[in-house]
Amino acid sequence: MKDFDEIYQRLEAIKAPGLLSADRPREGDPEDKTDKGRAGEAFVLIEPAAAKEFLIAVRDDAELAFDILADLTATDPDTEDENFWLNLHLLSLGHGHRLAIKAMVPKADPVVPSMVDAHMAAHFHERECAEMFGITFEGNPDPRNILLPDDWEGHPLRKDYEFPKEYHGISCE
Amino acid sequence: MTEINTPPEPPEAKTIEIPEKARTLPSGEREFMLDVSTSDLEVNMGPQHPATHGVMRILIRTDGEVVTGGQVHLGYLHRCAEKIGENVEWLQYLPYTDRYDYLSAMNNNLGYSLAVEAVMGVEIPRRATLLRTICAELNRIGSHLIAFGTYGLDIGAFTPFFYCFREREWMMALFEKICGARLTYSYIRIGGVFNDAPVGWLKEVERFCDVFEEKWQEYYDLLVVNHIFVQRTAKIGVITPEMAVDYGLTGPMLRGSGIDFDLRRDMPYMAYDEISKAGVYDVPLGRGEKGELGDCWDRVYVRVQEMMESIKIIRWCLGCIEDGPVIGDIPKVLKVPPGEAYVGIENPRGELGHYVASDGGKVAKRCRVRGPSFCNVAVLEKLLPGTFLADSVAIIGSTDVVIGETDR
Amino acid sequence: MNLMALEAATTGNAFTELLGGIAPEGTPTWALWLGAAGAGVGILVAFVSLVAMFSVWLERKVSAHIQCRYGPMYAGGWHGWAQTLADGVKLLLKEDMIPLGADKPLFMLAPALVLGAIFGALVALPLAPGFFFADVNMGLFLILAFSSLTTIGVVMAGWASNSKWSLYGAMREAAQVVAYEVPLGVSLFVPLMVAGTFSLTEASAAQSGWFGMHWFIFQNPFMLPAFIIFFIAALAETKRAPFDLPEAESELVAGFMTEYSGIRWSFFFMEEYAAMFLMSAVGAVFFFGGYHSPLTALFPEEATTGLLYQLVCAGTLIFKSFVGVFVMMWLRWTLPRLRIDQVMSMGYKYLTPLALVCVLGAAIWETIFA
Amino acid sequence: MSSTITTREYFQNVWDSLATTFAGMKITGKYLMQKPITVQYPDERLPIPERYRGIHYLEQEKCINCLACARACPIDCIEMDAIRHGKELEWVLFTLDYQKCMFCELCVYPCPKDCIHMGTEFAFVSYDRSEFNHDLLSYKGMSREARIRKREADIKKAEKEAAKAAAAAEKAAAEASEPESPEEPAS
Repeated sequence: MKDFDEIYQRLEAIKAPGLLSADRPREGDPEDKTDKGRAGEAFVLIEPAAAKEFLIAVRDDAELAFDILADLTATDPDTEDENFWLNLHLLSLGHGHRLAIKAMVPKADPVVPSMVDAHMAAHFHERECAEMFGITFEGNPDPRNILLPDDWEGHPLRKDYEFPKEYHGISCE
Repeated sequence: MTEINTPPEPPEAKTIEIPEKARTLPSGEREFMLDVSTSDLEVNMGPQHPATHGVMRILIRTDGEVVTGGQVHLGYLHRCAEKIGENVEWLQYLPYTDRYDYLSAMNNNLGYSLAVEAVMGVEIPRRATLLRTICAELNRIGSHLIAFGTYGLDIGAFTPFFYCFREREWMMALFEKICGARLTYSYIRIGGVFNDAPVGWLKEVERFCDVFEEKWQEYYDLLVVNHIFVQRTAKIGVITPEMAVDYGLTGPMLRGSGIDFDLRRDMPYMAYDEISKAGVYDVPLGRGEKGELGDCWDRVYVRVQEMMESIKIIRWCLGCIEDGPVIGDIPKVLKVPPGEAYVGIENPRGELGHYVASDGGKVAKRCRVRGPSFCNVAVLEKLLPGTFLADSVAIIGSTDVVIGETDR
Repeated sequence: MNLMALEAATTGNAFTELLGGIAPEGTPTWALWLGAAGAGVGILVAFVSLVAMFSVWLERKVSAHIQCRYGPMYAGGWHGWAQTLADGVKLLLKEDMIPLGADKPLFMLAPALVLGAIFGALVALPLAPGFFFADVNMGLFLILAFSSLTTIGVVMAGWASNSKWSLYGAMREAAQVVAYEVPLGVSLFVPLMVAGTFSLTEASAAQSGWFGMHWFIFQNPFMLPAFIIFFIAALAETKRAPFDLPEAESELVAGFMTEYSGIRWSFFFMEEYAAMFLMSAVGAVFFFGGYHSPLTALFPEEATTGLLYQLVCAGTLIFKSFVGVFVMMWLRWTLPRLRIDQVMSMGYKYLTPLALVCVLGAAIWETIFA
Repeated sequence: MSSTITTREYFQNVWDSLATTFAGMKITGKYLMQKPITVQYPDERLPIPERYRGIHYLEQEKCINCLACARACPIDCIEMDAIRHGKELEWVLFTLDYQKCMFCELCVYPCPKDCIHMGTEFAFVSYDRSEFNHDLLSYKGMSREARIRKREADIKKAEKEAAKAAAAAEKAAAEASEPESPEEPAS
């Protein structure tokens, strides 16, 4: 079991493709009232375009061995924000450690290569993410809607989503 | 790359003269005979079907009794839990967590509470931790009882289902006494638990443990080692360890394939660190005893064994529980500092992950639920082709899917 | 089936004798025959309905108590004895539904065929000496032939329903019955060898000795395995768990009955229970002494033609049959269901060879010791 | 099943199927002889524990109309209103919509006066959906007629205010335009 710093050092050592930086929780600046700091867990930032290669690299590295893709999801932080966050959570069965990964996907052109080649587990998650946020996963073998009806309009988990007034004649008021 | 079952190529269009007399079918097609030949039959298993344990729909293609392809269709029970999480206050989301995996609501409460606590960084009193553990493990027993009982039902054995419900009824009565609800508990809350256990409750839990051990032996003799049951489940739906890891399976599905991994032991949360170090319980693994490693029987066996391991954990907690407060220092209206956290806990079905992101307000920025069933059900499309129709029911049952959780 | 009953009635049984006794002088013989046939069919229908109703009630109570429940408790007062009656009335009053795409005539014919076949089979069953609808000298053949006829009804129902689930059920039934006719018949060769007759009346009569306990099951050591094989095959023949694949509610929703409702559906139900009774009765006749028991042996020789003796004999056989029915229920609520290929392999690979071994062994035994 | 099996396995299968069947029948047979554990529901009922989360009841005299419970409700199914006469409260309404309520008990905890509770009543049957909008006020609340009077008064008040506002607006508009002539007085 490794802590986050050790994992990050190892990531740098193996030159994991697309690795940008690490973001750790920090205390807020007591002088600056607007800066409240950040709580929670530490994560690494990666390039979305290299996400698949990154996953393969950390999967195949013996010291990291992140062999399970626990979660793949996205977050729309704000209506004003220009990016979606792509959140990935990896789990290593052998070592028992986790890694949280974040990638910034521009809202203007939300296209990410599919990660199904690295982990088959990504398949359903990508389908859900695609319908909920409108992020296209290029190369997903079955890019149908998974939870929403096939003809659903809009992407419900976006912050600027407007709830439909009616659906097939059913009033949603 | 694994294949996804695409519908078969339509046969080459032949121009055939339809006789005048051919009647029109209700579907609008004209009835005529293309050729005397057999063709695959596409059947909708679900959304209303006894084998799908809810409103899941599996489109299966069969050649006689042999399934040649299957496609999972989800979303019939989609209730926008994640969107609701972005619209209600932190504590108000708690009742919604009861409702995705409605068979193990305690564990869902726990997962959500732990995720929010991870962002907030609050201290949980010792008694609350142990009460949480007892409730989560009791609920794990209840959930496995349903999984096992309904699996018997899938295979065609009715009676074990009722025996399982009898014990689960007692478990629900216990929960009713501690929190007032039988299914949607909302008991474990951010910072601790809602109520202290009523007088005599812990004694009754102990009695439940004693009786359950006897009854467990009956389930084992009645169904688990029954020759017909073994014949129906061994060597069926084999998930190899590599496949299990690739599909991101967790929980009994993963351990059924022989991979020794349990979040409670390997990434401990709450009191599990202590419990694991004390060597209170073992992690049961599938060993391919009756057939191949990772078959349906192994998965069922793991679940059945896990019930007994949970009993051991409960006994340990009952042994060292002391009086004390049951809730930490939590304000009435929660304000969670900005930040984000992902916490995965060992649900009866696998890793239940909650990813919560806060921007410092009263409402979550993102409240993501990683339901274990959602990930486990993905493997069905791979397992179904090449099995018998009856086996497909056995395989679906062995994934122990709860539709409330896949669709959320 | 009416024809058969008529023909059976002509051979002379209790009805013709009874009618002959009370009819005025000069009644033509054909009228007697017709009257006897009509009375026979009427009594048969009533008998089958009663047996089915009691069996359904018994099944519900047995299953309930096995599962720590009460089962029906209200209708009729004592332990809900009238529950089946109430259900029957409800089923009669239900809307008669036929699916749009169904083959209407076949859909309507199938339940009648299924139920008619079981009536026909019951004709050859002697409840007591001289208390039968027809003394058919090939009685066992008649019963086996008629009970196989139900398969045609089931396949018809499955095909005519125009539902995929029903079709699966029908195909399973066809495959299953073909596979299990063989061990069913072969295992019955063992008692037949001892009895030396196909007639059920004669086979019953042959087991009267030993204070009513001169049962075929004690005649030679191959009888018990033969009976077990017969019982398993009978379970498969009557579509009972663990061989209830044509219905298989967890896989095929309700199999061939998926599209049926109301009174038509209840015909299938009645057939199932009547067939259970029939198979148990055949087992009782050929292995467990038919209507003979220590109780019947208490009667002195001269009283054996009296009505009381006849009733006690009938009661004995019915009791024995219901013991068989009860065991079938007990098994159903204990065991999981087999898969279709396992059903096939069990029939062909296990039961048939073992039954043949039993026949061979019994033949050798009979040659040496009898 | 298509695989070949040895003679030993063949007889093992025969033995296993018979032995495990008898083992199972022993267990089911044991329960067949025992008394059932279920109860005949409408005639006998199981005891309901104290903490049961059933239909709410309100200790009205304690309530201070602070809206804490209404705010805590995740689905906003509590509606409450009262008129304050000094220390006395005249209740207008306190309703709970049981079509929405999910019995989570979150409304009970934040109450500063500990006056809303969940009772042990659970059956709630009606032919009319509107009856599920349950009135928790048992007494001292406004009677039905009083509520109607109040509503009428409210409507009248609103009308009056609207008229006033309209007049004011018209006046303002008139003032903005040319000064009014004495021959045409403003209505």
